[in-house]
Amino acid sequence: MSEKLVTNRRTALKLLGTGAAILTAPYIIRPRPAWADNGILNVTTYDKFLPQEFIDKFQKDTGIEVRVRLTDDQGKQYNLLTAEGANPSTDIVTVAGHRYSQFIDSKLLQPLDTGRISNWKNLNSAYQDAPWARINGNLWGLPILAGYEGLARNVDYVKDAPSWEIMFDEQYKGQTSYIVSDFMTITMQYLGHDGDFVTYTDKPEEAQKATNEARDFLIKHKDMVRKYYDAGSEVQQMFINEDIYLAHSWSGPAAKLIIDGHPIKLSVPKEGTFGFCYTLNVVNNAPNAENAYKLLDAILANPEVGAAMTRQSGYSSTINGVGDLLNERERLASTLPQEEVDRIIFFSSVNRDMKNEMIDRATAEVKAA
Amino acid sequence: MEPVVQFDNVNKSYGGYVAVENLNLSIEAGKFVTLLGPSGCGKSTSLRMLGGFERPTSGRILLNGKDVTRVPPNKRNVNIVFQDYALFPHMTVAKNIAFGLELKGFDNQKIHRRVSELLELVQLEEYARRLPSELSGGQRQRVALMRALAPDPDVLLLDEPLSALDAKLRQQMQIELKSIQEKTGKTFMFVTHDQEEALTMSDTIVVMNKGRIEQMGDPDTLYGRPGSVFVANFIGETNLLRSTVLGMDGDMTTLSWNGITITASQGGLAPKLGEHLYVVLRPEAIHCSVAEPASGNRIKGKIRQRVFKGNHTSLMVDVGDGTLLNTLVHPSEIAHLSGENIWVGWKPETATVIPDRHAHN
Amino acid sequence: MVSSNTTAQDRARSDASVPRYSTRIATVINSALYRHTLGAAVESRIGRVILLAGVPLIWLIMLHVGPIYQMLKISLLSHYPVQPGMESHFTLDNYAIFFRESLYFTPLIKSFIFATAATAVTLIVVYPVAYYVAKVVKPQGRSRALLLLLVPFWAGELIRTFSVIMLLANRGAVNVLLREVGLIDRPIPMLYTSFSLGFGLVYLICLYMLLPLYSAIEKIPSPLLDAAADLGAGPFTRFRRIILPLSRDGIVSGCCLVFLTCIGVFATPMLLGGPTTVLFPETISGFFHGASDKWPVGAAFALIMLVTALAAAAIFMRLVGGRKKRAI
Amino acid sequence: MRAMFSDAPRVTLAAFYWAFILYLLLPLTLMMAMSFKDANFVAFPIGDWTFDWYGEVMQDKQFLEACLYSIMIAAATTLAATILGVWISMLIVAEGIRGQVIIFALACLPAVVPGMISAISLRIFISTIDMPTGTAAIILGHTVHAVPFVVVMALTRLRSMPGNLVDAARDLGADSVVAFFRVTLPYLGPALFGGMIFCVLLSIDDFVRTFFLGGYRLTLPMLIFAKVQGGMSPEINAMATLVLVVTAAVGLYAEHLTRRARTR
Repeated sequence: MSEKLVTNRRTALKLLGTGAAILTAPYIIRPRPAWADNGILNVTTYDKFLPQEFIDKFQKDTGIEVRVRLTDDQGKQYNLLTAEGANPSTDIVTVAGHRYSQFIDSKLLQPLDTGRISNWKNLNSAYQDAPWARINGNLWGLPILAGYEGLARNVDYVKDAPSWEIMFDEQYKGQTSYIVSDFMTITMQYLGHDGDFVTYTDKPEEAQKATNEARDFLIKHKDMVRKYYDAGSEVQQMFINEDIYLAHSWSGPAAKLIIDGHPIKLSVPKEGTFGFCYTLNVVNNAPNAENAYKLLDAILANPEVGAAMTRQSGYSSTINGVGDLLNERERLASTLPQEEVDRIIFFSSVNRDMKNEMIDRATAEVKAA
Repeated sequence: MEPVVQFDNVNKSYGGYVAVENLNLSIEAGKFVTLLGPSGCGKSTSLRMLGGFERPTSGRILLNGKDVTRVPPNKRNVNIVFQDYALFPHMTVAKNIAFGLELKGFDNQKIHRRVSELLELVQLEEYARRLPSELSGGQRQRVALMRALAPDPDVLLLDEPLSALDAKLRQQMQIELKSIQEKTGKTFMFVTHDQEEALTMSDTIVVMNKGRIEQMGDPDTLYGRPGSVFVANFIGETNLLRSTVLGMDGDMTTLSWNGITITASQGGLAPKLGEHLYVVLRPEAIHCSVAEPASGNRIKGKIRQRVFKGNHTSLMVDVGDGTLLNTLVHPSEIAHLSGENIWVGWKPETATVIPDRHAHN
Repeated sequence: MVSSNTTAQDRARSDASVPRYSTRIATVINSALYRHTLGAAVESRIGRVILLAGVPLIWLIMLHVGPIYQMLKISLLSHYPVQPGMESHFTLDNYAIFFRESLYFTPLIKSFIFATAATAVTLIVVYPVAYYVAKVVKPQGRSRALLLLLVPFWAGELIRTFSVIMLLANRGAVNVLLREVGLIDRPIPMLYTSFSLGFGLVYLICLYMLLPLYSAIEKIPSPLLDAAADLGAGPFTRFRRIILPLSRDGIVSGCCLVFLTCIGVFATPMLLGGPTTVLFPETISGFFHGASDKWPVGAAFALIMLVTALAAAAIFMRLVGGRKKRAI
Repeated sequence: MRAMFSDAPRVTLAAFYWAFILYLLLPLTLMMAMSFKDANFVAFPIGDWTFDWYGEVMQDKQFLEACLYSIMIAAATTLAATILGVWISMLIVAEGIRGQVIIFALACLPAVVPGMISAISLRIFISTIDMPTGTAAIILGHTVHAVPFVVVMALTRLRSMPGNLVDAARDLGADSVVAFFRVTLPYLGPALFGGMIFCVLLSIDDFVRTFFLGGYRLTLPMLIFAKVQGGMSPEINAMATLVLVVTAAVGLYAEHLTRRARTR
C-alpha cells in the first residue's frame, strides 16, 4: 500500500509534454518520401492488367522502375487518394466509369494532355473524344476497357429476357441479385424515368419523386432478391453455385463466366442500360507525371496489354488491334448484337451530386427496409 | 550486544486509521520472537514495515544499527515467508530456492551447493525438480522457508506461515520450525494470532493489541504472570476473578472475592487497599476434590458441565451466583468426582493479581 | 595438457548434474550501466511511474486516441475533405442526422442484437471445447488438441468465408450430398440468410472466445474438481458452482473480444448475409464508400458506434465481472 | 454406476470437441479439394483434377514475396504489440494509478473501430506526423489493431495473479524490473502465447489497413483480394492450401520439439 504509484497532476503534465515532444519530432526529421524518386512510376491497378512481360520491357526500354499496387475496389482507391491529399503516393490510378466524375470533382485527377501521347491514334476512334469523356472541357483519362450494366441469366433456367421486368417476375423469387445503387438507376429507366439524372437539372423535386418511386418499387419486390452484392466475384460465385438465376451485372464479370463455358448469357433489355469505361488516369500532383505519360503511351502501342486486360476483366478493349489477339470465345463474350449496343447510354457527368446524394440515400433505405 | 532489529517510535496510519502506534521494540540476534495478537492488531503491518513493503508514517526502523526505514525490500537483508508461501509457480523447487542466490551473484556451483544443503535440511532433495503445484502443503511450506533462508538474511520474517496447514501438520511444523531456527541460529520474527503456536516456539512473545504492545516477555512469564486482562484472556484459558484488596502481606495480597477471602501473588503490582483487581487463575492450577482441602484458597461449588478432552476433563464449576470457574481434572481423579457437589481449591502462589484495566477502556 | 583435459571433463560431468541457474542477472543488475539507468529509475517513485506509465500513455494518446481525435474533428465539420473554393464550418448536424432518422437507428439496434446473439452462441459452442482441451485432455496431448483448433485460422478470413460458401451454397457440399442421397430434389437455400451469416461469423471469430476461455479454465486446479466430486457434487453442480465462477475472467474477456469484434464487423462476413441483414458498420461504410461521399457523417456515426459499443462492453463487464478482487 | 456417470460428461465432451473440429475443418477440406479443380472458377462438381495450379503458384514470384513480406510484418507486429500490450496491462493493474477504467477503455478502442475507418484515420494521422507510407506504417497500423487483444489476454491473467509473488521476488533482492522479467512475465506466459497468436492472425488477415498504409510491396491478403477481384479461381485455393499446410507443419514440428524438450 505504501508503494503506491500516484500519478499526480505534475507527472501527468510531464508525460503529456514528453508525448508532445515525440509527436513533433517527425516534423524535424523529415524523411524524403521514396515514391517521389525520379526514376520511378507508381501504378494502382487491378491484378493482371499489366502483364509482367510488358512491365519488364517497359522498364528496360525507359529505365523507369514500375511499382504496381493492386487494388480490388474503387471506394478504397478513392478514400486512399483523398486521405493522402496533396501528396499522393501513386501516379496512375484505374478508375471505373461510374466513379469517374467523383474522382474529378474531388480534384484527384489531372486533365489528360493527349498531345503527350503519341500513340493516341491507336485508341478506337469511338473513344478518342467521346462526348461523355469530356468533362469541364477536359479529357481526364485514357479509356482502356468498355463495359455496360447488363442482364445476366442462367440459360438453363431462364430462356429469354427481353425486358428488365423479368427481375420482378414471381417465378424467380429469391433467385435474383443486384448491386442496389446501380440497379436503382436501371429501375428508374424501367419505370420510365431518367436513371442518369441528366434531365433533372434544376428539378430536384422531380428527381426525388422518380428516385422514391424506384426505391419503393425495389422495396416492394425485396423478396425477389437472394442477396445484394458488391463485388463482381460475388455475382460470379452465385451464378456458378446456382444460388441465383438472374442478375443485374456489369458486363465484365458475366463475360468471364461465359468465356469459362458457364451457361450464362448477357443481354441489354429493351428499356436500355448504362455504359462506362475503365480509364487510366494521371493523379493530380502526381510525383512522376512525366513517367506516367510514357506508360500510357506504351500501353497504347502494345495491343497485348489490352488483350490481357480483357482476359482478366471480361470487358471489351478500347484499343485497336486487341480483337485479333483474342480467341473466338473471348471475342464472343464481349460482343453484343448491334441493336442491343444501341440501347447503351454512357454515363453522363451532369448533375452528379444530385444523383449520388439521392441514390445513396435510397440505397440505404432499400437495404434497411 | 546490539539488537538486530529496532523499532524506534514507529507509527503507521492509513488515512485516519492507526495501524501501529508508538512501536518500540528491540530484538536480539538468534532469538525466536513472536508477534502475537488478534487480526488487525498491527502485527502484520509491523512485519511488512520491517520487510520494506510498508513505509512507517513516522519513526525509524533499524537493522543491525543502520536506519533502513526508507530502504526498499530488495536492498534489505531480511526475508519473508509469506502466509500463502508465494512460491513462483513456473519455477522448480530448486529454482525457487536459488532465486535469491542468483540475485546475489553467486556462481552456479555455489548456488547448487547451497540449494542442496537447504533441501537436505528439510529432506526435500528428491523434490528439487518438481514444480510447486506438485507438492503438498507442508512441502510447499518448507520450500518457502528454505527460499527465504537461502540468501542468509539477518532476520527471517514469518507471516502466519502455518495458518494454511491442517492441525496435525501445523503441530509438526511448529517443532520443525523451532529446530530449524536452532540449527541455523537465525533470528526469526514470527507473526501469528494463535497463542499455542506462540507458546510452543518462541523465546520472546510480543503481545499486540490495537496497534500497541500490550506485553512482552518469555512464554512462561506471559502465561504465568500476564500483565493485563487482554493478555490473560488471549493467552491460554483463564479464570478472571474480580476482587477487592483487603490487605498485603509480603508478596501476597489478601482479597475479597465472591464472599470469600482469597490470597494471591502480587506479581510486581503494588495494590492499594480497597482497590478492585482481577485475580488470574489458570484452570490447571485449580484442584477439585470431594473433601474440603486442608489449606490454600478454597470454595464450594456445583459441577455444571463436564467436557471430556482426552488427556484431561474440563469441569465448569458454579461457585455461587452463577459464577463459573473453569477447571482441568486429570483422568485419574475424575473417577472420584462422581457427585455434583465438590470443593475447588488452589495454592495462593499460583494466582496473580492484574489491574482492572477495563475500568479505563 | 592431460591434467587440464581431465578437469575439463570433470567440469563437464559435474555441470551435467548441476542444474543451471541464471547467474547473469546479478552481473547485469550490478553493472554500472544498469545501476545508473534502469536501476536508478526504479529506485525513485517518480522513476517508477515514468517507467510504468510513460510508454503506454504516449502510445495510447498518440495512436489510440490520435486517430479517433482526427475522426472527431472530421465529424464536426460540414465538409471533408475540403474542396478548394468550399468552406467547411463547425457543425453538430452530422450527429443530429443519426437521431433524426430511424433509417440509421435501426441498423445500430440490429447490430447490437446481432453481436449479442453471436457472442452468446459462440460462448455456448466454444465453452465445452475449451473445457475439454483444458481439463479432460491429458497434459501431454493438450498442445496438440489446441493446435488442431488453431490450424483452420491460418487460412485467412476471406478464404474461410469462401469455404463456408462452398459448404452452404445451392450447389455447395451439403446440398450436393443431400441430393445424391436422394433426400431432396431441389436445393435448400441456406446461404445468404441469417443462418449462414451466424454460421460463418462463429466460424470466423470462435478463436477469440476459445483462447481466453482455455487460459482461464486451464488455471482452475484439478484437485478442486476432484474435491467437489468427492463431496458428492454431480457434474452439473460442479460446473455451476465451481467451474463457471472460476472461469469467469475468461468468459468476460472472451465475450468482450467477440462482442466488440462483431459490432465492428464489416466486409468479409457480410458476404454471407442476405438482403435483410444490414448492420451498422455497413451503414457507416456506405458514407465512406458511396458515390457521394460523406466522411463527416461517417465519422460521426463511427464515433456513436464506438461509444455505445464500449459502454455496452463496460456494462457487461460490470455485471458479470463483478468487483476486482485483488489480494493485497 | 458412479464411474459410468462420471464418464458420461467426458465422452460427451470428447464427442463435442470432435464435432467442433469437423465444423472447423470441413469447409477447409472443401476449399483444399477445390485447389485441384481444372477450371477457372471454383464450384462443385470438381470434374477434372489437376496439379497445375500448384505449379503456377509455386512459380509465382509475387506470391512467395508476398508471403515473406506478410511474415515479416506479422513478426514485427507481434513483437511490438506484445510488448506494448503487456506494458499497458501492467499500468492498468498497477496499484495507486487512477483512471484505470479509462486506460482500459482507451486500450480497447482500436478493436471496436471498423477497419475502414481505422485505416482512413491512421492514414490521415501518419500524414499529419509526416510519416511515409510503407513497411513501418503498416506495422504501426497492425500493432494499433493488435494491442487491445494482447491487453485483454494479459489482463485476464494478471488479475488472477497472486499479488505477493512480486513482493516475494522483491523480498529476495529483485528490483521492480527484475521482478517483472523473472516473475510476472513468465507467469503471463500462456496468456501471451494466446495474445501472440491473435497478433499474427490479425496482421496476416488485415487487408484494409495494409492497403491504406502500405507502399508498393504486396502482402498476402492484398494479393488474395486482388486475385479474388478477378474471380474466385482455384489458384487462390492453392495459395491458401499451401499457407495452411506449411503453417500446420511448422506448428506440429514446434509442438514436437517442445514436447521432446520437456520429456528430456
